[in-house]
Amino acid sequence: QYEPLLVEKDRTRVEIDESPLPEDLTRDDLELPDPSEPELVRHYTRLSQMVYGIDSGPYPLGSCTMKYNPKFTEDVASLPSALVHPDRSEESIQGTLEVLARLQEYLEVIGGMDAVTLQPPAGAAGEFVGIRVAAAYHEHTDEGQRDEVIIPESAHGTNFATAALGGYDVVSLPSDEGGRVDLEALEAALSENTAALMLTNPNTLGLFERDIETIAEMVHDAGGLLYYDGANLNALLGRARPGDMGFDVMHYNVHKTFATPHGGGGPGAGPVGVVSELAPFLPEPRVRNADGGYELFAPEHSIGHVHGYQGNWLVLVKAFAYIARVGDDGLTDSSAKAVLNANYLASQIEYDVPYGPFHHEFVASAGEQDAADVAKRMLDYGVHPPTTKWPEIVPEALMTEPTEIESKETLDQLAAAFNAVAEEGAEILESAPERTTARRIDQTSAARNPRLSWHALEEE
Amino acid sequence: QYEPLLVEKDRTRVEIDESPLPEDLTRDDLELPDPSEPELVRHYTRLSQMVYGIDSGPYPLGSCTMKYNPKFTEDVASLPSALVHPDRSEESIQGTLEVLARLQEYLEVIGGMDAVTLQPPAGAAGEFVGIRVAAAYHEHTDEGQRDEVIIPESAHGTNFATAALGGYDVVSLPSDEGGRVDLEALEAALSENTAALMLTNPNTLGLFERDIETIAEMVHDAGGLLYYDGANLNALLGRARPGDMGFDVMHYNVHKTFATPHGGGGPGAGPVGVVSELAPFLPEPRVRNADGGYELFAPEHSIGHVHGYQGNWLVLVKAFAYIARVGDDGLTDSSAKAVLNANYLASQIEYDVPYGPFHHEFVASAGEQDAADVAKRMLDYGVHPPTTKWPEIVPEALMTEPTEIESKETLDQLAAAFNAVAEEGAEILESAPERTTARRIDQTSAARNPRLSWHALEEE
Amino acid sequence: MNGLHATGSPYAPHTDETLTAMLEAVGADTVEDLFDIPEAVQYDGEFGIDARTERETRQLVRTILQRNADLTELLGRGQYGYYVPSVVDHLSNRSEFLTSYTQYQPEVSQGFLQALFEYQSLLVELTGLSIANCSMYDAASALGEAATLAKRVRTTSGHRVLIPELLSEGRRSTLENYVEGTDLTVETYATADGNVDLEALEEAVDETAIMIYAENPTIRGTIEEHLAEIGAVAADADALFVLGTDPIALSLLQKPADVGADVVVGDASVLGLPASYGMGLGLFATRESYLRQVPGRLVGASEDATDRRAFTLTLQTREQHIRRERATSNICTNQAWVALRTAIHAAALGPDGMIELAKRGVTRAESLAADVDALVGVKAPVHDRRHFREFVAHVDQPAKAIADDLERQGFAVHVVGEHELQFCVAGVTDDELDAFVETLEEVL
Amino acid sequence: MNGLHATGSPYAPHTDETLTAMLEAVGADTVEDLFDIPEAVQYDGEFGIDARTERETRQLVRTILQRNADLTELLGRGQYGYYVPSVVDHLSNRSEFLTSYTQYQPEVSQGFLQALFEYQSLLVELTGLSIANCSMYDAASALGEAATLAKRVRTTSGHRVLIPELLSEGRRSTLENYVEGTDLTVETYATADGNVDLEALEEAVDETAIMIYAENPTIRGTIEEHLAEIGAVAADADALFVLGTDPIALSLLQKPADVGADVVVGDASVLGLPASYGMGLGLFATRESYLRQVPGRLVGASEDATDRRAFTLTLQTREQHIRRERATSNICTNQAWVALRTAIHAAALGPDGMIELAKRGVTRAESLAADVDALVGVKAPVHDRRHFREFVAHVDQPAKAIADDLERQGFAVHVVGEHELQFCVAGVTDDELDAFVETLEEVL
Repeated sequence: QYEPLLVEKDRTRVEIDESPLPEDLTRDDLELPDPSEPELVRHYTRLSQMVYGIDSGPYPLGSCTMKYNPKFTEDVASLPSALVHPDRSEESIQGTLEVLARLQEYLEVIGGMDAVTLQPPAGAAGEFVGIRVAAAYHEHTDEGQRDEVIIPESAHGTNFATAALGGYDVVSLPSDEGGRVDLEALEAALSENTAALMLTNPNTLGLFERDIETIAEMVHDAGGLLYYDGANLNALLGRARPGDMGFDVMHYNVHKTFATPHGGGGPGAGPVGVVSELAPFLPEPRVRNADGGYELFAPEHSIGHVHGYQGNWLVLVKAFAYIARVGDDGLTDSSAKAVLNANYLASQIEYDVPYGPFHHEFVASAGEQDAADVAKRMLDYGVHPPTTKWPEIVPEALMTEPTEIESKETLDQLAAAFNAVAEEGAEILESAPERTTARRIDQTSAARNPRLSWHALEEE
Repeated sequence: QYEPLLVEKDRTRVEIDESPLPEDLTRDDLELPDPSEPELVRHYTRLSQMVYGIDSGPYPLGSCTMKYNPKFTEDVASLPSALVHPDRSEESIQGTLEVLARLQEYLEVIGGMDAVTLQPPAGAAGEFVGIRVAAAYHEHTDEGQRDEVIIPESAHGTNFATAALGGYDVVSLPSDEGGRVDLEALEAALSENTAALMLTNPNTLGLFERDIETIAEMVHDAGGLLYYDGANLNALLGRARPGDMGFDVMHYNVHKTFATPHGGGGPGAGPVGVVSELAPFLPEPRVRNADGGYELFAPEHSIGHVHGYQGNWLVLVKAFAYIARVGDDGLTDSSAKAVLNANYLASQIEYDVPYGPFHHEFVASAGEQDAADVAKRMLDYGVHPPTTKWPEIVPEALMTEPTEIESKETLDQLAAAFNAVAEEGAEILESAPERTTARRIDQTSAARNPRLSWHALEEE
Repeated sequence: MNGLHATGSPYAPHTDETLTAMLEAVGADTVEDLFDIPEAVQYDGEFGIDARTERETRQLVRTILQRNADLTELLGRGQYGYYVPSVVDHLSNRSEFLTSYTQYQPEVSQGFLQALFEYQSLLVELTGLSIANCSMYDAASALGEAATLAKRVRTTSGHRVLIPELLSEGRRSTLENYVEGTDLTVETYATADGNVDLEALEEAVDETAIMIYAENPTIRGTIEEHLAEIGAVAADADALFVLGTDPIALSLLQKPADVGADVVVGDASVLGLPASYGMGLGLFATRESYLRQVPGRLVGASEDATDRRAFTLTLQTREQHIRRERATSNICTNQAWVALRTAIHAAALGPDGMIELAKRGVTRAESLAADVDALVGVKAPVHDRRHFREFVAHVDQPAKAIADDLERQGFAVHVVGEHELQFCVAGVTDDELDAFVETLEEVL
Repeated sequence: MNGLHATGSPYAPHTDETLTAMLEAVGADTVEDLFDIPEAVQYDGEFGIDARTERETRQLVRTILQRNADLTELLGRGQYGYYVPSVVDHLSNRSEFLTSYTQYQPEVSQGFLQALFEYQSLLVELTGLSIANCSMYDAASALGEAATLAKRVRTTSGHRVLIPELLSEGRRSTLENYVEGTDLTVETYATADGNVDLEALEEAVDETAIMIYAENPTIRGTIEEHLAEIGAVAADADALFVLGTDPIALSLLQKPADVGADVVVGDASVLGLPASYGMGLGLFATRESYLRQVPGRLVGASEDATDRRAFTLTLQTREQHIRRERATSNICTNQAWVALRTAIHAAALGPDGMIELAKRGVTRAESLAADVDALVGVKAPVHDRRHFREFVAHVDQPAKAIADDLERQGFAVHVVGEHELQFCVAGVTDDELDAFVETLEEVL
């Protein structure tokens, strides 16, 4: 399978002439691919066939929660009435506002939070809102200077990057022997400079932070806020809520927990929930009930916008439909089956899983093997491999999250792939994959000699 | 690539219990596949990836007119307002009736016919209507007994089968040296027993029947009717009309000429057009304008129904949309490019093309090679092969129809595949294909030991 | 490439440059030179069909179709508007399925062949018969094909095809067209209170009968209580027992093989298609002994050159493209894509879901009958039978007037007699049924 | 399997049988035993969210959304509802694209990587800059990222980010949030008759300015006439010239590289997405020299082990999952699928189609301006500039009241001043514009 670039098949350079504008306001020409509709369709159809998606097979990427994306949610998102301009009057888009308001309520009760904004267009954007809200809150209430955010070593990379983007110094927190927050280290890290502790629970090893109440108390005693990274919320649905654990701010990854498609990297949505004290700082505009209808408003001390409008609407409406479909029972069952699946899969593979008891995901160690090579080799067995080499606390980590949608049969197939690779030698692993569209791709060449457009390829 | 049967993955036998009906009115149990929605989606997604469609690449099946199926036609066919029950009152489905009435008008003017019925659900069903209308006409107007239908040897198999289904004896007509109707043979075949001559024009060799006016006169003089098989209408769009050539009845294959998808074998639609003398015999109900609206009616001497309702509506609405989109210019351009493409492709391949000048399709001869093997081997070059071994007038026939949608580049790619295979020996050809999902499939075993359901497989 | 100002076909890819190169290659000055059409039959008129942009075309069709009234349809009588799960659309619209041709090159069509094999298997399980083809056009044409099968497999001198007097016009008339070219004749037998009148049938059957057709459920929604007896009558007369039904009914009602059915026909698109103005899917299943006489395409399992299981069209020597005038049917293009949808819908429901849907067809119809029977001026059901999915109600006022009133209030129902209406619950939600009963009460 | 009466997640495949087997394998009696949650923080409440069937859920969402009024939108100001060809939906909804993750395993993601590479190439061609990332969230966040890029690449002591006083609230406010964690400050400069006030800008710029932002077309639809001069001012001050625009505007208007732009940002989803309540696609292109400081993902060409060209995410050491707090951005999930749609839409139009669409943005806006200017009580356009796609009109009566009247008649327009309305022609058909002018005349 190989498909040329469109521009390699058919291109046209068009001069700008007979323009309604004077020449000095226009460009000279434009050279772009120029396929017929049949050729365009074939091109992208072929490209699609060179992509592995959830509909192709298991996709056990740890921390990514690759669930099945129900087809009907696509249908509701493409209803003509769903497609309105963001500058419409509130009166004329009561339907849109109602979906948003009801989704906010869903997320509030699911997370145990008092108020939710849907504006952040992704998880990292949600983190940013959380950090900005924390900053605004401290600025508003504190005299003191709080310029540090504490983050466990094993946390998602976005936590660090977000804290830095928010202007904070990052204080990195080591894990204890069991893979959880080290309370002594936390004690040492906390100070009057602490703005927040960002935590994922269960953490990236799949472990529940059992001392969460103590942690919350410690952070609060130091005057800091406790931030919940929602990447792993699927483990807890219906069984525990961040709000009940003492978290002050959290984000939800609706493209993980609420089954909206990942779309090859996005769009997602990263709504943020907060306790009532923080609600006045949320981004504007927010949606609320008013007089039997819905309206937009600006919270009193709003941090302003973090997106040009209201975020990724098409993703939000799918998440609303998903939650409305599965309801309490479905949500609670999701976490049960997600945790069962992770435990079952771990029990069937020969790689060592050093930390537990884990929930929706586990981190195995490839031991003497290179985890990245293991992943490449798993591709040859027709399955998608886990996330690799992270968290670093586990050597040659294979971070695995099957989610609730996989059957025992599929998990057995995945385990067979793990176990087949576990038996194989370095030579085979290093030359893997062999049965994929492309063979192992040279990353060094790509980075050393960046060719980022067809123009760059043609200059070669 | 291999995908088990659904039933091999997951099945459930369910007893009928707690039934609202007494036991003697119900079955005992039902055993069927029982996949989860994610598994169902993966199953059919994988199956789809094991199918070659128009969106995969060129599909030059002679006589099949495998055109690109414009995506937007799918959108209009799935409009909620398109989906109504056939027993609705006429007043409440004026939209549906209008689409049908306007499509009838389009087809009338395109074919040069006076009246059109849209009821036949496929080309062969259209032929059947044509033959039944002819029979009813003769019965109504003739005293004589007309029990023969004349069909050229090179005609589509459906012509023969349809005439037989209509109760007629088939008189087979040999071709002349040039591959066209042999006028002397026709003269000999015509008699007072002749009900009709069924003709495709251009014929299956792609040749226009130049003597069509003479043929029409001869048939009419004998008291017979002239039937036009619309399979090859794409060659003539906007350039010649069956009605102007003296044809009395014709069918249109909208899934060929008007770009509706073939759907792996169907549904299609085979509307039938007739001259005014035959209109009273068309199937009921028909649609007509009435008082600024539309109504259904039964023609005076209608043959009755040939379908439970009004045929394949979802196909008809796509055909209407296609014609409304491309208009006069698009239709006329289609035949131009279809003929150009066939001629260009023929000029680029090394196989001999014995008959011409051909139009939208040509029949090459594989010569010493087995045409069926040539086709299998072409699959290895990533393209779909032509229709093979038919018409038999050309030894080892490769009947090729690229249609107007292929670009010169794609035609060159097709020619390269033809020419590569032309150079290859019997051994390679006989073991082809090698690069497909399945290798050469044993037809004899399939027919000798028919296994037509999973039940049969399990009994083995 | 066609941007906003295309001329010619928007789907033809030729540029001026490639056009010139291609004409040169074929040695023609213009494309017109390639046409070999005598001047006398050339067409130089215009169709008068304006080309439109894609957007304008969509708008045009949408505008026309919006002239359809938005009604809640309590309509059935052979066509049902069940809810079709979203996966059916999404999967069947995968363009490899949608844009492929009949599987004459099985090596690149395995996916579709397997889907059709699974469809055939579904029907085998539902009917209990061992052979099902991979589609006919609709229930009516399948019935017609059943008669021609009867003609081929019954060597007796028989010529009579017996059908119930209660039968849809489309089916009866299509059947008559199918047998018009044979010496077969179609005759009706009487029904009693919505079911087959067994005595009348027995009287009608003699050695000249080659086929008996009955339906379960019947067109008036009654469940046929005498299937086994009808089977016995047919067997005694050496006539083919052809049973008309559908996959949802078959999920709950008696298995055709258990009552002696030789052929099962019907509309399989009750699973897979929403109400589509009568577009259907002809179900056709029969006994193994008639295998070589079956009309329509069959998909069979086989092996490929590496001995792996593979699927292919088989027994093609029955078909028109091989056997011409001696073919078992003239069918070529069939309803393959609808069969794919039916298979997907069935798998989405699973056996539990199918049985449940069938049970609800009984309970909801009978519950609606009770609800309308409670209204003054209505008696329902008319027939003292068990009902499936629909039933006939007697109304004291003229039925047509009530139906018209209901239509104005947003409901479509069948008028089946001067004082008879027919109501169907398939695809109608409970809320809609409640609203219907309320509205009916108002318009009475 | 879930039929009509599922409990639990309708998407989890477990049967009682497999559940038991799996629990046995992990040595647990119940699934609850697998949870390691201290009792004190266990949740034993209920969310109160009823489960619904798929059909009911679709009905629910449809019912809610139908509360949106059906209006013809003459709305723009950064978001445009162009017609999106049907192929864009059909191809981008191919489930391999839609349901895949970020391409961290490029060997099984070549198709998406190539599509993103083609998207990047499209932007390189449109902007004339050599680097484009494969998406940011939207125009506002891309602007924010541009400011942080300016901070990283400008080693001067500067801290001032200059933006036009005419700028959408969403963009200004988002930018301010992005720079809140830095020492940068955002300041506005004056505009003159809808364009940049060059003199005011020159005055505002000194050695403390590290970035100048301007838009073309501007939020009020005027075409900026002084791009080259702005570029020169920025270059002189060693400030980054960041230009806000979009792919359709770029098809006709000056090429950013030609006027000295260092970074181009904007909403690329004008191609590819219909009006989606503000959902967008952040366009981000810049000079090659800033390559190592670019935020967001980059797809590059490389070779696989057989030396065939292959695509991969590259320069990932800039990103958060590798570099953590020293990353060039915190972005992880981006808008890849929208970028795919944009690439498809652009290819469907081709260069001709894109230029034509852009030209119509000029001619149709100017023609509408002339039409409404002819009405008593309207002066349009307010600005004595050339316009692209939209323009501001002065109305003698209160603008809000007119807008309300128009809305009642089925048209949505922007109110941008007490006596100013803004009208946009993007995606509005000629017939709709005619009807609009008529209606405007009526409500005046």
